[in-house]
Amino acid sequence: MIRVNGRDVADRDGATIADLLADLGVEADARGVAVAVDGEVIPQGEWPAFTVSAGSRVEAVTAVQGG
Amino acid sequence: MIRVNGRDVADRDGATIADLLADLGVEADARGVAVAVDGEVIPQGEWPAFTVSAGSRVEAVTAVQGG
Amino acid sequence: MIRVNGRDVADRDGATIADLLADLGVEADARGVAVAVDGEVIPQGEWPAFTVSAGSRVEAVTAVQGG
Amino acid sequence: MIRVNGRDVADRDGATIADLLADLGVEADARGVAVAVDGEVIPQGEWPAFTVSAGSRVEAVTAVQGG
Amino acid sequence: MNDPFLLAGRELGSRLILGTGGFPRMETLADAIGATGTELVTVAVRRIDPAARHSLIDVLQACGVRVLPNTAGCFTARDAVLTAQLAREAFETDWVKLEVIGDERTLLPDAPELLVAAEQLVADGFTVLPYTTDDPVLARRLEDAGCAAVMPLGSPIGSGMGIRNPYNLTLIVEQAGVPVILDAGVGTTSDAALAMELGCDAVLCASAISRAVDPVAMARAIRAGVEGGRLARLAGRIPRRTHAQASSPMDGLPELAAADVPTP
Amino acid sequence: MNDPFLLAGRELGSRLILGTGGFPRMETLADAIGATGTELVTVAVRRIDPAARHSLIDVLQACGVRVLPNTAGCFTARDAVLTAQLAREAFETDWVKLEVIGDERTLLPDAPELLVAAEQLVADGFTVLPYTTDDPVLARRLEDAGCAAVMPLGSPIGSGMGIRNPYNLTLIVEQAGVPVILDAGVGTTSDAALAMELGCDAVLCASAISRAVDPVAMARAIRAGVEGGRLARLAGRIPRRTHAQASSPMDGLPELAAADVPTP
Amino acid sequence: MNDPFLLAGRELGSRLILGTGGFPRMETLADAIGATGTELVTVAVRRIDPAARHSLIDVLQACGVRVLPNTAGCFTARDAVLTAQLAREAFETDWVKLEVIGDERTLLPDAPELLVAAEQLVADGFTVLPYTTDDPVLARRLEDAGCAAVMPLGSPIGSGMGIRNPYNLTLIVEQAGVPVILDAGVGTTSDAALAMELGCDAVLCASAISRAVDPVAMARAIRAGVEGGRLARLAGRIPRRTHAQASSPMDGLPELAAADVPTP
Amino acid sequence: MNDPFLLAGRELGSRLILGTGGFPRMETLADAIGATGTELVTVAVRRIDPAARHSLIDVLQACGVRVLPNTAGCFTARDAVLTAQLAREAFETDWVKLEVIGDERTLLPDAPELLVAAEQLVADGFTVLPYTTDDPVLARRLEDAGCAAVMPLGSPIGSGMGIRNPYNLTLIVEQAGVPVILDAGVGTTSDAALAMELGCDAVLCASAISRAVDPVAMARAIRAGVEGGRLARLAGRIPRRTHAQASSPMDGLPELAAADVPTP
Repeated sequence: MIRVNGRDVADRDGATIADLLADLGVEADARGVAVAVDGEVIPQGEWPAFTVSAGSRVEAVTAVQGG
Repeated sequence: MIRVNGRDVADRDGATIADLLADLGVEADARGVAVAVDGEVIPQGEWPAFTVSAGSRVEAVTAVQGG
Repeated sequence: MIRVNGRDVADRDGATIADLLADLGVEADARGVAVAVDGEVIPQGEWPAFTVSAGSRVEAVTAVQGG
Repeated sequence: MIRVNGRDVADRDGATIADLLADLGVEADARGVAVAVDGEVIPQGEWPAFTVSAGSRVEAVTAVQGG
Repeated sequence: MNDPFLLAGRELGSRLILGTGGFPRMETLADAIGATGTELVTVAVRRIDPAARHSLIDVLQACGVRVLPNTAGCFTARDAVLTAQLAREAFETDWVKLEVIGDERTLLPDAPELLVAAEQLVADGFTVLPYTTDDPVLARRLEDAGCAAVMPLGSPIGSGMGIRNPYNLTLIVEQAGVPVILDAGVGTTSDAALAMELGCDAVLCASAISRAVDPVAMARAIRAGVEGGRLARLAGRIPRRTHAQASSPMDGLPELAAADVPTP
Repeated sequence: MNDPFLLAGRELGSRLILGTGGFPRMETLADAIGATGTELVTVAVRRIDPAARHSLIDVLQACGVRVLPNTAGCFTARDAVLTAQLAREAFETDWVKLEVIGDERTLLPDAPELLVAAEQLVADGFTVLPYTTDDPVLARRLEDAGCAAVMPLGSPIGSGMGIRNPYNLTLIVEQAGVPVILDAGVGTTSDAALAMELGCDAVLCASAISRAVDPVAMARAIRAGVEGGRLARLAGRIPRRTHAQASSPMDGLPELAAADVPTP
Repeated sequence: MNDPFLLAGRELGSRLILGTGGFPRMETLADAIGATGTELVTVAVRRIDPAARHSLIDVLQACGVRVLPNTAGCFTARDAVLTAQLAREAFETDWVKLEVIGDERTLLPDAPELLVAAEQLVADGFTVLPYTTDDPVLARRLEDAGCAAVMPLGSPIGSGMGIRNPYNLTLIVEQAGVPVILDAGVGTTSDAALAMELGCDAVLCASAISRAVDPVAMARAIRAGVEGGRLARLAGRIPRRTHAQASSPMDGLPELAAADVPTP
Repeated sequence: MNDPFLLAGRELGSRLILGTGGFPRMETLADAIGATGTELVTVAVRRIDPAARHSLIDVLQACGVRVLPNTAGCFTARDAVLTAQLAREAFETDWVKLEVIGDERTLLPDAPELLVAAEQLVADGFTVLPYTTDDPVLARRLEDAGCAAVMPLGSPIGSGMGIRNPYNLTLIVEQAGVPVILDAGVGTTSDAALAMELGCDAVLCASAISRAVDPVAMARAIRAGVEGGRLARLAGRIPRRTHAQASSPMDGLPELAAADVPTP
């Protein structure tokens, strides 16, 4: 089980960050997106290769309106 | 007809101020009372003798709470 | 003696307003000028004919900078 | 050499705190006085016995007017 | 401290004048009078109500205070003058707190009517204490007309908004040759204190006390403000400074860093 | 009125704390202490001056007041902690008014250093009363660190500018679980009254009294402000209104125009 | 934005009226007129000075602005009326900025004299624009007397103290049926903006521009304040809130603590 | 006027920074960006919402403005640092508006946590623009820590209460060696103008514009305030005077009383 943006995602242990972003409808070369795995920022260049192990927490963020 | 404190009073034409005050439950030597007839202040000493003619307007006032 | 703008002017009794203005360097068709004699405003059209008698006070005014 | 309240005091190496206070005109049982040696507060009970070695810094303080 | 307050030649022992309006019960009014220490209270003049159970005048007499009738509710000089004349007859006093109101919503004074009324009442022998705006020129014209004091407002009657324009009040105080009594606007202790600190000679207060949750406690509170503000005015306050001024000495500081750390 | 002021478990009979700095003479200080009715006064800690003729501590003891040492002049947590420890030894009290200053010109507190010092002193068993900015978050962090009160400033020490940001002070009062003591900025009576009206539990005042033209008179004046402001807070003030609320009844008005003028 | 300013039936393209007093040179005045975009400027009426080298009227005509004569310096209704009549003759306009001053030091208006002068000038056919106090009742009486606008002060002429009593100005705006023009007191851009935000229809400004270090730059600055304040009034500002309202969403926050730290 | 605004070595053509929060629609945001003329806008960092239809970043790129990510919603230094690192990765900028909040209700900064976060981010190579309280000492400590600007609040985020303590803001400006940007509290044009008049280098504004009834009109309004306030600062305002300074000459007055009345 991986936790992506606060939701448990089943059957994706070992998926890459790129895979998980695709699940969210985000392409791997999307602008304005960043990803942290277990509190560490993973550079965009590593997304295709970086595999996320079970129990990890993934946060995928982008810009929203804010002061 | 005489108008006393904004109300028409019947059958009192020719009454004295003292009479009219008595109608209001006020004695002629009451403290803190003043009377105007047709816009003129009538000293307390004249109340027993001062007769109010028909059509006149009498205002009898006293102190109330006020800033 | 006539008093023009607070100063006594000699030998001008009977002069016209136009004369007195000329003394001040003001032409009779000057823009932005008004004249009062003894507290009364005299319209510009009357200046050539209006004679100022001895003892009168003439005020000739114009615009100055002011809030 | 000992430094007492910011002044170098000669010939007092090995003196006790009580001795040094006496130099300042302060008795060992004075009220409202405290002493630090080299940044450590020394309780009043130790003043008669506590010897101050050469090179030490003594601060002897009391109350003054202050907000 | 000997600090008498002279108003129209009469010495008053308190610089707080109490308005009697708004008290829920006569007993509370009496208690509040005691708590303020006031010697002068205002009353309004209204038609006799045959149903009224209490005599306000009797209560005030029992309290030992002097009565200051007002002309509240008058919108013209004529009404105000006649009301004052009625009051003089009723209360055997030629003092009057003159109100000539120009607006029902704000109860602000009508400057030109007020001046006319003041002139007429002075001519008729009254001791006129006019409720006025915070306009310094109007205050002086009222003084020139012979008023015994000027009573500028801090803010509208009963608004509790305090002193909206301390600058104008200061101008009035600086120029006045008669007592200046802040009338209207006081909401709480600090408002009353500020009025006195600015140099007012006295404060008139009604609603802030009478309509407080606990009127008698508030009477004590505002009395403290008046007395404290007066004391502060006389005591000579410190000037305002943009920066700090130390209240503890900056010399004699011990050097407390460890000995092995060289100090500058 | 039973209105005890509990500070660190101790009941104080006065809500005015006096700073001793700035008094020209010891006699004046003693008289001012009497005039304020205070039970708690601050002192600073400085090197013994062999030339000093008077013992401040003896004077204060004779006045019967409790001593609250401060750490004025300290610019680091370390200096403040050591100064507090010296004070504890000297004055046999674990109470300390904690000051950690961040700027010589304004004497404003250094927030991060202050918090560090407070944590260390609380851990060392002190009853910590920190002089702080008017920042509500810092006030809560100081309370969370175990301080026995928070002492926000109204404006810089000795500036006499009063309470520059009443909004922040209100936020601090609303959230505080420990007493809030206004420290610094009071210039006169109305400032002290306002602090109490806003909900402060007490006021600490030094320069406004000690440097007034007449310090003892000002001591009485500011005492009146503190007491009056506290009374007003408890009495429940009237709400502020944009418009007026009549203090005299609008009905029962006599109709005073001449009879031959028809009235509506 | 179509936002015409109608004054006495005439549409003006600028809501800033410029007073010509205080400019060091005619060239600067002309440049400042251009920088403000004003269409209406005031002038005073004084005795002809034979030594004067420049004709103010010619300069103003060249600038294409309308002249609004004032009655500055008049202390009585009579002087003001005569001055207005002279101005009407000299400048061929029946518009007049009516000033009747009651005090030399503050140059504040004399309310009763002002009203008398206004009534007489209206009767004589003038379009009367009276410089008045911030007294809402006086403002209404001037409007009732037929004035084409009311021009309350923010603070004394040339004082640069801004709007001392925004509450009174708000009351004037709420009730007015004629344009309200803030006259006197503006010191800088924010003062002019505030006047417009409070609902004034226009601002009259002289000293703040003419006596600034750089008058032409300040002319642009105050123009921006007037225009920006007007825009803000029309745009509908957010309400004032005691607490915060987040400008960033509070949901969607990532959980960034390390995975081995259990999160609540 | 050549008046460049240098922020972290970059020249910006506008002194107004726009927060993007609170706009009801992207189109309105884009229009408001155009109306302000801003070159720098803030965004928040939140979890990707698969349902979101618009890409904020694309809109901002189309507008040609630079993105300034913030750390809104972070209550600890750790969260703020991680959020900044995410933002740097996402938006390819090392600029960050650093927010570390200490209270949910007021959204006021947490001073000690803010300083810790600033130090860590500076060490990590960020250009740190911290949202801070109006505490001058904290502002200097942030500058000393290497922040590229300080962004003190006027009042709480979204409160529209303007600048509650202009005195503190003035102190910050006087001492700052980096730009001072007023952040939070602006409600309308005059607030923005005042900030610039007090010497701020720029203003950051979100809710006042985005939540106005007409956001685009308010964008123009506040732009005018910023530009006008800046102009006024540079133009050199007149000093404030307690009394008046005549804007019309007091000499050359005609004597208008009738001739038969002797004049003095």
